[in-house]
Amino acid sequence: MSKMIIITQRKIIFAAQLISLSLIWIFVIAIAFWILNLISLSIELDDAPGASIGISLIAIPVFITLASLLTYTFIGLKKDEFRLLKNSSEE
Amino acid sequence: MSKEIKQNFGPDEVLYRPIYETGKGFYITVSILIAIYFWSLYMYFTQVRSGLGVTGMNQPVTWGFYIVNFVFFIGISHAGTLISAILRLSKAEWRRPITRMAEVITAIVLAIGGLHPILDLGRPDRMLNLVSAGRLQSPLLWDVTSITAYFTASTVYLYLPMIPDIAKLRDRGGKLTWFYTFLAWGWQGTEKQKKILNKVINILMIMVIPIAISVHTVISYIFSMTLQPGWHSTIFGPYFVAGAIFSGIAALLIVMIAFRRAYHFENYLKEIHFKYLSTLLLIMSLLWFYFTFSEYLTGIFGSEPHEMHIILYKFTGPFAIFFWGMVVCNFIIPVILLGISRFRTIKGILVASISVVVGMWLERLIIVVPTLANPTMPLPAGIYFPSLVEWALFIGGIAVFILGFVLFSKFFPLISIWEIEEGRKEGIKEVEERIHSYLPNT
Amino acid sequence: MEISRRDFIKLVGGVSGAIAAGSYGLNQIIDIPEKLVEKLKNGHRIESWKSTICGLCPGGCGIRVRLINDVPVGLKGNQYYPINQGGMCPTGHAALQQLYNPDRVKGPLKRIGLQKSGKWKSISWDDALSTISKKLIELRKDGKSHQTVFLGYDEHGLMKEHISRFMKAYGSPNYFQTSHAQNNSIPFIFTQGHGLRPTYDILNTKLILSFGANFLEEGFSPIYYTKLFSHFKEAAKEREAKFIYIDSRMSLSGANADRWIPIMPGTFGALALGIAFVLIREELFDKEFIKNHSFGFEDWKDNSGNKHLGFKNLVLSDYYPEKVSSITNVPSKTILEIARDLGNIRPSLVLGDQGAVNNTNGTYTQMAIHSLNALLGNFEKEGGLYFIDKPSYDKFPPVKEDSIAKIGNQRIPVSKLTDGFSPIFDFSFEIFTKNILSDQPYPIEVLFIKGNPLFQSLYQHELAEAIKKIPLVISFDSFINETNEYANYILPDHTFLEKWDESSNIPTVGFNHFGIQQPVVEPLFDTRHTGDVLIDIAKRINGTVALAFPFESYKDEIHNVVENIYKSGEGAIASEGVEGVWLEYLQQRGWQIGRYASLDEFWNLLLEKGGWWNPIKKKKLSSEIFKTPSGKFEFYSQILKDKLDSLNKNAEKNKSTKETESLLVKLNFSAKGDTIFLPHHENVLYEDNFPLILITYQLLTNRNGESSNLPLMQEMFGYTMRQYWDSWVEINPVIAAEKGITDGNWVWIESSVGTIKARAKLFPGIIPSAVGIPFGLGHTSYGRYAKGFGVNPTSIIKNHYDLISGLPALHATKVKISLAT
Amino acid sequence: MPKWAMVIDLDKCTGCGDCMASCKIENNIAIVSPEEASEGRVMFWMDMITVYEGDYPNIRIKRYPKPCFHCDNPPCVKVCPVHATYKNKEGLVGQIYDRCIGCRYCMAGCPFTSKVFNWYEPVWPEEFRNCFNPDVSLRNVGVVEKCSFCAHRLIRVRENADIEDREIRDGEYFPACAESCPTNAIFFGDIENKESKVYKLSQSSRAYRIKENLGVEPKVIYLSERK
Repeated sequence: MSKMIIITQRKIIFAAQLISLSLIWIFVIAIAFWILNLISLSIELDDAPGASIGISLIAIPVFITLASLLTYTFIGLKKDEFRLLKNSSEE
Repeated sequence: MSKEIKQNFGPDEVLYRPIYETGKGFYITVSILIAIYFWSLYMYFTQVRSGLGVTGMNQPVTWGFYIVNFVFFIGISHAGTLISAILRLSKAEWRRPITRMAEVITAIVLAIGGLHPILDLGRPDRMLNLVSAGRLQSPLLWDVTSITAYFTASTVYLYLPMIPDIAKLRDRGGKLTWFYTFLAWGWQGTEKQKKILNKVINILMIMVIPIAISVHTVISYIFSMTLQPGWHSTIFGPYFVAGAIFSGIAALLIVMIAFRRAYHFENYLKEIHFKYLSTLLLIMSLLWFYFTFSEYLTGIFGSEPHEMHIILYKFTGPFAIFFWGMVVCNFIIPVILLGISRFRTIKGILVASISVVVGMWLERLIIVVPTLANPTMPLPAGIYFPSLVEWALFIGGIAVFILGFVLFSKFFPLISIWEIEEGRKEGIKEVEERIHSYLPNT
Repeated sequence: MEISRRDFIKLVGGVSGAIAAGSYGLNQIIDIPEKLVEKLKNGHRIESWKSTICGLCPGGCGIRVRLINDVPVGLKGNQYYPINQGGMCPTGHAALQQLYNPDRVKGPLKRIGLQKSGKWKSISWDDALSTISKKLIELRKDGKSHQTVFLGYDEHGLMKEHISRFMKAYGSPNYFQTSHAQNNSIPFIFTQGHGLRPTYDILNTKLILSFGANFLEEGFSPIYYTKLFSHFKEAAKEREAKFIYIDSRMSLSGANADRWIPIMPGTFGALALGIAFVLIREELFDKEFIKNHSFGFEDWKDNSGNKHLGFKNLVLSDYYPEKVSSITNVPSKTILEIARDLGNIRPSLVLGDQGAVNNTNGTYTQMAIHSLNALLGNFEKEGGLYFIDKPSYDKFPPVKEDSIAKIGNQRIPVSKLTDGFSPIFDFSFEIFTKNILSDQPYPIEVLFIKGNPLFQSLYQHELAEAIKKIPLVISFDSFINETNEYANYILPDHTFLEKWDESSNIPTVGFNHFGIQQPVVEPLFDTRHTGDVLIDIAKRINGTVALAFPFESYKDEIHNVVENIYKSGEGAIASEGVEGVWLEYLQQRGWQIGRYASLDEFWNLLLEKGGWWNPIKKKKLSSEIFKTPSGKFEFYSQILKDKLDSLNKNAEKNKSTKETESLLVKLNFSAKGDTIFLPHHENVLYEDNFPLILITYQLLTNRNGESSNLPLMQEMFGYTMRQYWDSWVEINPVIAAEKGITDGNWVWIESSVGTIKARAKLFPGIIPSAVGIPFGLGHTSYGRYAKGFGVNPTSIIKNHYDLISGLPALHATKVKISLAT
Repeated sequence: MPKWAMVIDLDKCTGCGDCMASCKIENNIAIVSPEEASEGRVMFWMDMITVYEGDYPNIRIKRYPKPCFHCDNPPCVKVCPVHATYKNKEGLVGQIYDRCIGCRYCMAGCPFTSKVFNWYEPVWPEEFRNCFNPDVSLRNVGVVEKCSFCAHRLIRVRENADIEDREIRDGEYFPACAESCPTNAIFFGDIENKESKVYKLSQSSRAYRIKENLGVEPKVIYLSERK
C-alpha cells in the first residue's frame, strides 16, 4: 500500500468522522428547536406552557451535554493521534 | 506501540474468535431470525394497509400487546446501562466482563421498545404531527423525549468505552479495517487519551443513571397520569423502575449464560459473576414483591369500589391465571431457586431468569389490560384476545433483539477486552489499595 | 366568482328575508334570482325540508326530511305533528337506509327459476300487468273470481279501503290482514260491542296498571305514548302518580315502571280477576257505573226465566287471592296491594296487551282486564278511557258488483272452516293454510301478498307449502323476503319516502288526525304504488271492476279525502302554537277554527305542515260507547254467546249451553256453563314437558322484523343488552346458575318444534320459569343486512292460537335450554 | 362566552334509544361489520348504559344515555400528544380528525369510555353515500372520534346570529339527540347564562353529575330522583 493511498484514506475517514459528529450536533440542535417550537405552541394555545418549559429545562441541557462530551472526546483523541502521527512521520 | 498491542491479545484470543470465525450455526441463526423479522414486517404492513382492526384491540381495551411490549422492552433495557453505570460507579471489579453485554442489551432493546408506540399508532403516516403539533404536556411526549435522551446517552455510553477495543480490531487488520478506523477515533492508547476517555466515561455514568430512572418513571406516568383505577397511583414510578431493573438483570443473566455457552466465555464469566448478579436478582425479586404488596394493599385497604373491582378481576377474575402466574414467576420461583444455594447453579439461575422475564411481561399485561377492560362506567368488561399480527410483532421484536445481539457480536467483542487487560494490570493493585484504605490501622 | 356559504346566507337573507335566522327547521323557500341559482348549484347547496309521515311502522309519526339540492340527506321529527311532536323512535332515523337500500327491488320481476331459487328476470310493468290481468279476467269468466286471495299486512285507512274495493268489485271475499298479533279487537267487541280500541288518558291518570301492555315499545303508536308517558312521569312526583307493570318480563315499559310485578305467562286473566275480587269485596268499585252501565255483574234471569251467573259471584267464588296467587305466582299480599291502590287512587287506568294477551286464553284475559276498567267506571272519564270515532271523510261511492262479483262475494272465505266447529272470529293462519292445502272450500288460483308472513307468522313450514301450491303469486313488496321468494311476480311498491299515502286515526291515539305522506323524492327505481297498480289492473279488467275506482290515481283518492276534510270545516292543520286545549277553547266559544281560503291553500298547507288533526272530543253517551245488545258494558258477553250458539247447529232447538260446552271441551276449554261467556281464566295447556316457557317480544328498534334490512337498526337491535346484529336469549340469573350458563355463552333453545342457538344474556328482569328471545332477526332472505343474523323465535313456537280470536299464541310454547359447546 | 352544557332528565327518559340513532345518522358515524361489533368495536357517540339495581324480583332497571361529557377539566385533552383533542373557549371538547395520530391515549384516559376508534376504514355501499349529512366530515381509518355536541350545528347557528348581529338565543343551538328525543328529556344550552333552561335545571335538587369526585367537571348533568 502506497503512502499516498493511506493518507487519502485517512483523510476520507477523518472527513466522515467530522460529518458524523456534526450530524449528532444537528440532531441535538433539532431536538432543542423542536422542544422550543412546542413551547411556543403551548404558549400560543394557552395550553399549560409551564409543563413544557419544565421539561425543556431538563431535556435540552442533557442533549447538549451528551453532544459536548462526544465532541470533547473526539477532539481529545484526535489531538493525541495527530501528535503521534506527527512524531512518527518526523522519525 | 502498535506491535505491542498485537502481541498482547494472546491470552484473550477467545474474545476475538467470534469476530473472525464464522460458524455454520451463525448463518442458520441469522437467517432464521431474518426470516422471522421479514414475516413480522409483512404483518406490520398488513396492519398499516387495513388499519388497527387487524389487532385484537377494541373499545374499551384500547391498548394491548404493543403497549405491553413497549413497557416490557423498555424495562429490559434497564438492564444494561443502569447496571453497568452503577457497577462502574461502585468500582465493583467483577463488572469488567459484564458491562459491555449489559450496554448492548440496552441499546438494542431500547431501539425496539422505543418503536413500539409507533406500531400502536392508528395513523403512523401522521407521525410527524408529533413534531409539528406536539404537546409536551402529554406524558406520551415525555416518553418520546426521555427515551430519545436515554437512547442517545446509552449509545454514547456503549460506544465510548468500546473505542480502545475497536482500535485493537483496527490494528489487527482485515477487510473491515476502514470501518474500525472510522470508529476508533484515532485511539492510540496514549496516557492522555486514556485520561480523556476515563473522564468522559465517569461523567457519562453519573449522567446516565438519572436518565435511565427517568425513562421508566415517565413510562409509568403514562398510566398513572390518567384517572383510571389501577393506574392512578403514586407508587407507579419507583414500582416500574424496580421492575425494570429486575427484568433487566434477568435478561442480562440469560444473555450471559447463552453467550457464555455459545462463545465459550467460561473463563471470563465465572461462577462468581452469576453469584453476584443472581444475588442482585434475588434482592430485586424481594423488592418487587414489596412494591407489589404495597400497591395492592393500598388498593384493598381503601376498597374504593372500582379499584377493588379491578383488583378482584386480577385476583379471582379472568386475569387470575396471569396474576398468580406472575407472582409465581416473579417471586416464588426466583426466591426458591436463588435463595436456596443448592439450586443456585447456572441452570437454576437460567430458569429463574427466564421465569422473571416471563413474569415481568405478565406484570405489564396485568397493568395494562385489566384496567382498560373494566371501565368505571357500568359497562360490561371488555375482552381482549391478541391477534396473529400482535403475536407476530411480539415475536418479531424478540427476533430483532437476538439478531441485533448476534450481529453485534460479529463485529465487536462482547466482553470489554481492554477493561479485562486493565483489570489484570491494575485491578488487583487498585483493589488492594482500596481495601487498605477501608481498613483501620493498615 | 366564489361565494362562501356565509356570503350565500347573507345574500339570500338580503334578497328575500325568507331564511330568517332561527327558522332552522322551517321550510326554506327561497326566492333567488335565476342567475344566482345556477351559481349556487355548482358547489353550493340549497337546503329544503319536506314533511311526510314515517312509514317504517304503523305508529304514524310526522317527519320532516332534509333535502340538499333535492336529495334527501336526513330527517327529524315534525314538531307540529300532534302524534310525535318532534319526537322520533330509533327506527325512523334509518328511513333513508330503506330508501337507498342496495337490496331494493328495482323494477317488476318475474321468477324464472324454481321457487326460492332466487332466479328472477326483469320485465316491464306492462308485460307483468297484462299477464296478471289476463289471468284475472279468465278467472272471472270461469266464475272463479272468489279463488283470488289478497293477503294484506297492516294497511289501514285508505289503503285498506282501496284493497277492499278492489276485491269486492272483482268478486272475492278473501281479503285478509295478517298483522302480527297486534290488532286483537275481539275482546273489545265482546264487552263493548265494537272493536274500537280505546285511547288511554295517561296524562291525567294517577295510577297506570299495565297487564303486559308494553305501550312504549309494542303499542300502536309507541312515540305518541312515550310523549304522554314522559309528561306523566314529569309530573308523577307532584301528583303522586305511579305506574305498576305486570308482566313475565321487564320490557322497556316495565323498566320505566315504579313497580314491576312478575307473573307466570298466560295467567294475567286470573290476576285481573283476583284484583276484581278485592275491588268487589272491599267495595272499591264504581257502583254507579256498574249499576247503570253494565250488564251481567249480578246474577240475572233471562227472558225465559233461566238464572244466569253474574260476574260478581263468579269472581267471589273462584278468584280469591290465595287461589289466584297459586295460579299466577304473585303473592296474595301483592294482589291486595295493587287492588287497593287501584281502588283508592283515582283516576286509575288499566291497560292490557301484548304480554298478557299473546296466548291461547288471550281473549278472556283481555276481557278480564277490560272488566277492571268497567269496575272502576273508567269510560269517557278524565284519566280513563276514551273512544275516538273514525270520521267518515274517506267515503267513496259504493262499489257496484256485477253478477260475477255478487256470486263470488257470497262464497265462504277461505279462512273459515267449512265443516266442524270453530269459534275462531278473526283470521287464522292455521285454518287458512289447511284449507289451501286441502283445496277447501275451493282451490286458490291467485294470491296477492303484501308483507312477510313466512317470517312473522307461526306455522311457517305448512304456510310455505300452501303458497307453493298456488299457481299465481304476486307480491307487492319493495324487497325480496322469505315470502315473495315463492312469488311468481314481484311488483315492487315505492318505499314510503317516494309515495303518496295517508296515515289517519291510528288506534289508541287520542284524537282524530290525518297525516299526509308525500313523496319527498322522485322514485329512484322503476317502482309503482300498489294502489295505482290495483287501479291499473282494475282498468284492464274493465267493467264494474274499473268503475270501482272513480279516481285516476291513488293520489287523487287522497286528495278527495282531503277535500272532504276541508269541507267538514273541523279541526285544523297541525301547526305552531295550535294546541289541543286552545282549539277546544276556541270551539267552545263558537269560533270556527282552521279557516282556510281555498282547497288549494288547505292542500298546500297540509303538505307543508304534514297533517291535520281534530283534538276535540265529543262527549259520548253511554249508548254511544257500548254497542252491545244491552247497550251497556257486558261482563256477560251476549255477542260471544250468540256467536257460539250460532256455530252450534243444534242451538236453535235447544237453548241450553250443554252442547256448546261439549264442543268447547274438544278445544280444551275448561269453562262450563255461563262462565264461558264471562271473563275467566283458562289454563294454558302446554303440551310439552319442557321446563321453561318461551316468551317473545318486539323491540322498538325492529318491530315486526321489518327493520332488519336497515343496517343501523341491526346494529342497534340489542342496544339495551349491548348485543349488536344478533339475537340473544334472556335467562334469569338463578336458572342460569343452575345450568352453569354465564353471560355471553351460546345456548341451545329446544322446543318440540325445533332448536335454535343464541347467546345467553343473564337478565334479572325475567321470571325464572321463562326465557325471552326478541323477535325480529333470523331472516333467511331480505337482503344483505338481514340474512343470516340472529335467530327467529317463531320458528320454534308451536302452532298455538288464541282459541277465540285465532291470533297466534306466542307465549304458549315450552322449551329447554342447554349450554352449547 | 357561552358554556354549552346538556341536562338529561332521567325521570322522563324511557331509554328508547332514539338519541343513539339520531346521533349516528346526524354525524355519519360508521356502522362496523357485525363481527367487529361483537368484538366491541361498535361506534356510538351516544351510548345507552343499563344498570340493574337489586335482585329478582325487586329489580329496577336504570338506563341512561351517555354522550361525551365535555368535561371542563378534560382528562383526554391533557394526555393528547398532538393537540388533536382540545377544549375550546365555549367548553366544547373537540376532536380534530385530520390531526389525530391514533395513539388512543385519550380513550385510555377517558374515565367515561366516551371515545370510539376507527379500527378499519369505514365502508359504505355506494347507495348509502347519498344520505350522508353534508355538514359533518367522514372519518378515516385510525382516528379517534366522539360526540361533538353537534358542533356543526353551532357553526350554522352562529352564522345566522352573526348575520343578524346578535347573540345566540337560548334554545337556538341544540344537538340532534336533544332535537328528536321523544320524551324531551334532553335539554341543551348555555350554563353560564342564568336565564337559560339548562342553568335552571342544573340548580335542581335532582341534578347530579357522574363521578363528581374525579374533579373532571362533566358538562352533562343528569336529573333523577333516584341517583
